[in-house]
Amino acid sequence: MSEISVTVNGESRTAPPGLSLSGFLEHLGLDPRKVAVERNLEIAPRSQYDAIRIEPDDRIEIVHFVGGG
Amino acid sequence: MSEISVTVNGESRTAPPGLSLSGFLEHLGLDPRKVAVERNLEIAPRSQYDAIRIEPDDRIEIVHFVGGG
Amino acid sequence: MSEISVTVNGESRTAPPGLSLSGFLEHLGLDPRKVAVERNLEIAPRSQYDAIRIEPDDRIEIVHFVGGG
Amino acid sequence: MSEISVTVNGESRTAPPGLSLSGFLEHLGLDPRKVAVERNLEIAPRSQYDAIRIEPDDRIEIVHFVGGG
Amino acid sequence: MTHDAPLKVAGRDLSSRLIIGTGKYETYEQNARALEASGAEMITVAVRRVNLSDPDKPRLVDFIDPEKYVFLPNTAGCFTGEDAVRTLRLAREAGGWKLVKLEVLSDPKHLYPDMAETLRATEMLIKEGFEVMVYCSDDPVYAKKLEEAGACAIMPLGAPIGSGLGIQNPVNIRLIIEEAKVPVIVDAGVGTASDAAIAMELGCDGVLMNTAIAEAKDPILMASAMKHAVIAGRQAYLAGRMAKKTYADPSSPLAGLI
Amino acid sequence: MTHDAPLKVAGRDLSSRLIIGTGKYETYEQNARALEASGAEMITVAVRRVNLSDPDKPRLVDFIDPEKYVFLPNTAGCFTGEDAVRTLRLAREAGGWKLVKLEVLSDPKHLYPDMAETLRATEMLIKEGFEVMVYCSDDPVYAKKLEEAGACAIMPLGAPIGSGLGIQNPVNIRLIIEEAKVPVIVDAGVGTASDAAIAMELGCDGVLMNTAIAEAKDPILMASAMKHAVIAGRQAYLAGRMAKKTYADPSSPLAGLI
Amino acid sequence: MTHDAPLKVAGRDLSSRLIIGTGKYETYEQNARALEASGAEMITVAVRRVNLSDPDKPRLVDFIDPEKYVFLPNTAGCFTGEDAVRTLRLAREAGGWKLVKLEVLSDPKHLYPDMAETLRATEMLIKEGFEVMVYCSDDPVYAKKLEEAGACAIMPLGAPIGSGLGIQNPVNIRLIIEEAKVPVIVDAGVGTASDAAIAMELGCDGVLMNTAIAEAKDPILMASAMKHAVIAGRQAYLAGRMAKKTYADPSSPLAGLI
Amino acid sequence: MTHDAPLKVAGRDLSSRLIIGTGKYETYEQNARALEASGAEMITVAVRRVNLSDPDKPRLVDFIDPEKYVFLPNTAGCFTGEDAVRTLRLAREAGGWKLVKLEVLSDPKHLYPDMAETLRATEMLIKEGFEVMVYCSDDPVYAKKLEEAGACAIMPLGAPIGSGLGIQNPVNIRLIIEEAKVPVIVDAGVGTASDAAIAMELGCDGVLMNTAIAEAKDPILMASAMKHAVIAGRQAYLAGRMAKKTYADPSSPLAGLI
Repeated sequence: MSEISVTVNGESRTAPPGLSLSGFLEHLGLDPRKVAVERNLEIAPRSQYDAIRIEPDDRIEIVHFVGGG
Repeated sequence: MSEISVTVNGESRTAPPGLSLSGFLEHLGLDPRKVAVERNLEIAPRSQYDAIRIEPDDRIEIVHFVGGG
Repeated sequence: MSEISVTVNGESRTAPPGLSLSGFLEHLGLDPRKVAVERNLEIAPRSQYDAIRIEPDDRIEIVHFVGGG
Repeated sequence: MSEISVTVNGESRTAPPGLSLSGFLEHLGLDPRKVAVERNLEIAPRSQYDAIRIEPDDRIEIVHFVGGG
Repeated sequence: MTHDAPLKVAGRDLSSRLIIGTGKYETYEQNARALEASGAEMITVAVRRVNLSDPDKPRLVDFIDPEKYVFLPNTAGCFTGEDAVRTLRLAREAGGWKLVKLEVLSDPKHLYPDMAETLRATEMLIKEGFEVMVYCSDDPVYAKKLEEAGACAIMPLGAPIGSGLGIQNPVNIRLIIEEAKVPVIVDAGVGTASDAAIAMELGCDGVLMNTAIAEAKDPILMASAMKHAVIAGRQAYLAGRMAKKTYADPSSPLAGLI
Repeated sequence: MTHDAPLKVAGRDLSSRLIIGTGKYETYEQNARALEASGAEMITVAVRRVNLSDPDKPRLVDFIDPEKYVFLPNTAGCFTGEDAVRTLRLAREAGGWKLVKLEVLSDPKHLYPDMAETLRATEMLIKEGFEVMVYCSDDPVYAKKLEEAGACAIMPLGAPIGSGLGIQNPVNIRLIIEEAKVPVIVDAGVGTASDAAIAMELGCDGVLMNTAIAEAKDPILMASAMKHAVIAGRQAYLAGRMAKKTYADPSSPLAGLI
Repeated sequence: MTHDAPLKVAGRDLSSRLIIGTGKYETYEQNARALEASGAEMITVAVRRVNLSDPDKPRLVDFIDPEKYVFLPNTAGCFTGEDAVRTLRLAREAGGWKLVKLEVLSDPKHLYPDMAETLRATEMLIKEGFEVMVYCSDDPVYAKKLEEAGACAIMPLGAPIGSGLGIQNPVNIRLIIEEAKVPVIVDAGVGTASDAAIAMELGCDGVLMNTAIAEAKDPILMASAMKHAVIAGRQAYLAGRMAKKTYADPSSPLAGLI
Repeated sequence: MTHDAPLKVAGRDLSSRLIIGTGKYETYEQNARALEASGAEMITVAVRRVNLSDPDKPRLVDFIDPEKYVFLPNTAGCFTGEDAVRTLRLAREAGGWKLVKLEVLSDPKHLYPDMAETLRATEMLIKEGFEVMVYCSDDPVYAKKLEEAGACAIMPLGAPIGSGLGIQNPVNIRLIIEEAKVPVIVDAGVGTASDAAIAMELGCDGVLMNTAIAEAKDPILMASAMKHAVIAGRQAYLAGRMAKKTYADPSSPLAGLI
């Protein structure tokens, strides 16, 4: 079955179909406890990471805290 | 025929009935060329002073320029 | 034998004749360890308090430290 | 008869012998009315320019006004 | 020697960059003499109810001729856009002028403008065809909004009205000037001549003041001082000041010492 | 309107309270034009050796007429009383003037006066019959000593010569003015017009400057700015400024609002 | 000796009145050491996209423990209320915190807030249940509007972000403090220790800074300097300074001289 | 993090760079508590006649232990070198100390030092074997003369004694510091904490104050404020402040915005 394509932080990426958000973060090598995720302009609550499925053409923002004034 | 009562600059005043605005200003001892008049929240153009008739209960503001910063 | 008169801090004072400086300070109720003394414009070293004799018309300054900026 | 040598404004110069100060200034191409002269650390009054003779080894300063704050 | 163009406000040329208020003088007669000494061509005036009980008391226009000076009606005392528009409609009728000074105040403690309401009032007045000079805070962001709304002059305060504290924030005034395409006129805060010179040295196009002159011990002489101060500051700005140096630099030549 | 008396130095009346130096200009011609624009009547000049190799190069006096302006010979570059006396004797012979400006310097880094040596030189010069205007520090104690020694004017520095930093210590200038019976003229430190106005507002009798004009991008225009700044500051001082207030105070009447 | 209550923001007690930013440090390690030296308990942090190409590069939270310090997510870089809300929703999800610092900027030249948009964003955030500390201009009128809208702290700028120019307008800061019932924290403009002390002496409840520490030659030592400066300024404010005097007043008794 | 060496005066190490006077306190008890809060190790004291009529009234030394603090006898009230020498000979006999603070005053109006007499007295005292810390004007030329005469510390005034006006002339203080090889300690003029921080940021080695603490509403708390202010200013000086910028410079990264 072919990969799906999504947009992450403005870059287009591919992912295996049927991944949960947890799986997708893992796939990207990111620690779920250290980031926050917005999916199609909606906050993805951390509690839902397993439940949320990544769909084709999803627009995903993954952020974390950096130094700032 | 009895006088009518109007409000001028917040004070209640009486005037002979049927006065034009020109006549009313004269009645108040004011020089029409040195004031501006608002009648019932509408500007009274100087050109209309003769045409405008003072009606009972009119609310009239008569202003001029004073020193100010 | 009659008292002698000396000037202390600008005030004229009397004292028994033949007093040492130590005795004189004691006579004034002052603790020798907490003051410094000038006698006739010369410093009176603390070590000499017993040796120094008060003479008539001595001009004596007795000072100590006070609060100052 | 040979020239004499003098020091003018720190530079050594030669001049015909027996010159008056007026003559010397003229010799230097200077307008006497626009300068002041010190000869051997003494002011040379303008009234004396004709009378003063330049001697060998004279130390002469010739100054004027320049822009200054 | 560089020559200066006149201050141009809403198409009007003003040969003097000093604008003065007409409040707080002992008499209109003193006011008129101070005005003459100041060399100003434009004055601010307030719009107030005539005194019905004594219609014959002295009037400003009997001492200062509206034909000779540019009267700039203000909205001092207005706290809403509606008050301001109503007041200026009357002013326009009284004087026949479209050029006005808008001020929409907030707290009497500091008499600072309410900038949100000031911007709203500016838009209302411009829609009615007024030419609006706007008293404002020294916030460069709002200064830009006012200009975009069509204000014909930006008039940031230098310090609270009547305080005489001088220009408090030269950085903001400078930032406003750098961005503005319409005249920037410091309004309020000047206390003495050097304050006016400093405002002009920052690059302001003009200065508006009232109390500094009216409350001086000798208002006529202070008016003259302000005339010279505004010229001095303007010319210094145009002349381009020397660079500041950390150490000394002699003014007389080092060479040629005896 | 109060009227101002002319500045009186050593019995001489000066209608302008601005004194300018003649150093650092591109040409004597520019210098002359700046002088005219400044309205100054008194200028400082230095005494230097004539150029023997080129006796015909332009001379200051060919551009600025000693009959028309008061020349004030200075001792710039002197570090001892003896140097100063020797220099001023020559100046007196060259110009025939007894009125001179004494400066006895110390470290070239700041060009501050050596006050001990300055006082000694003042006494030497007065013994020789000179009228001595003295460049000095802003120390009120030494200012008093100079006056007691017979100086005809006290000229405290506002900031290092040529620095353009403005009056650094208004408290000291004020204390000097309060005690002095001879004219107090701020000498050095002015950088732009408002600095000159501030000096005069403190109550100085005059201001002496050079670099602020000569090193402006347009020296002629800055000279005019300084003329106006000195008048502005003087008039503001005489007029008596308004009191500063912590809060606002409206300029338009509160009564009679519609 | 008066004792000081801790700074209380949105019900949280902070023993230090110094808040520091976490930008511009050479490394997070240096940042952490400066934080420790500063004694601050609250830090501002930015919300940014993770680096997908290098997920393992050092993370702020690996050096500064969110359990130990109060993280204050900011909206630096946002120019509209919508951007700010979106950014802070993510921040709340990432950190689980409701306490945030709002800044809605205008022109990058001065990085001043757009106050109209800032007020709108404040209302949006409060409706969503955030506790909002607001970066604002020093306009007392808008400071009041922000407080009325429910801001839990007013954070007027002292000077442009990163400029290090110090408090430009003490009059406005003072006016804001006099009216505010929530903490007033000067945000931006501090350049060195005395600037922070001056802010606190005006009666501010705290100071927020970043560049003054991060860009000092020795950030760790400057962080310590700022810790002491904020304490010094606060204690001086509480202690009540002496009155300024125009003349001298001896510190040693005049009586009892030999 | 740079570490600071202790202040070394005449071979003595002082861990605190704050020196305080002991005049003007309500009681010696309050004085002692302020001293403790200030962290100072050195205090100035005056020498005065004992009270013969009441020999038992409280004595300074009963509240502040000369074994625990360095007493620095001053010559406050002396107007000639002879007075100063006579006073300090008595001080040396009373305390057994050679380290003294010289001040030779002039006019009580400003309590400025007479620098000519101060220099003469310095030479007299050094000939007698005293170690002399010298209160002086902020004239860099005289500061150098004092150092050359052997003063072990230069103590320029920041403003008139007891005025609390703050450092009036940072340029002069800076010039003195740049030239001095002995400690430079600002003496007099500090009014509040930020004034002390500013003095230290200029690079002073220490600050001496009295009235700012003694006349604060809460002297004990102000003493603590001054302790922190001196540390803050010193550390900021050593840390090296950021450069001032004319425009803004963001503290948060511009990249990675959502």
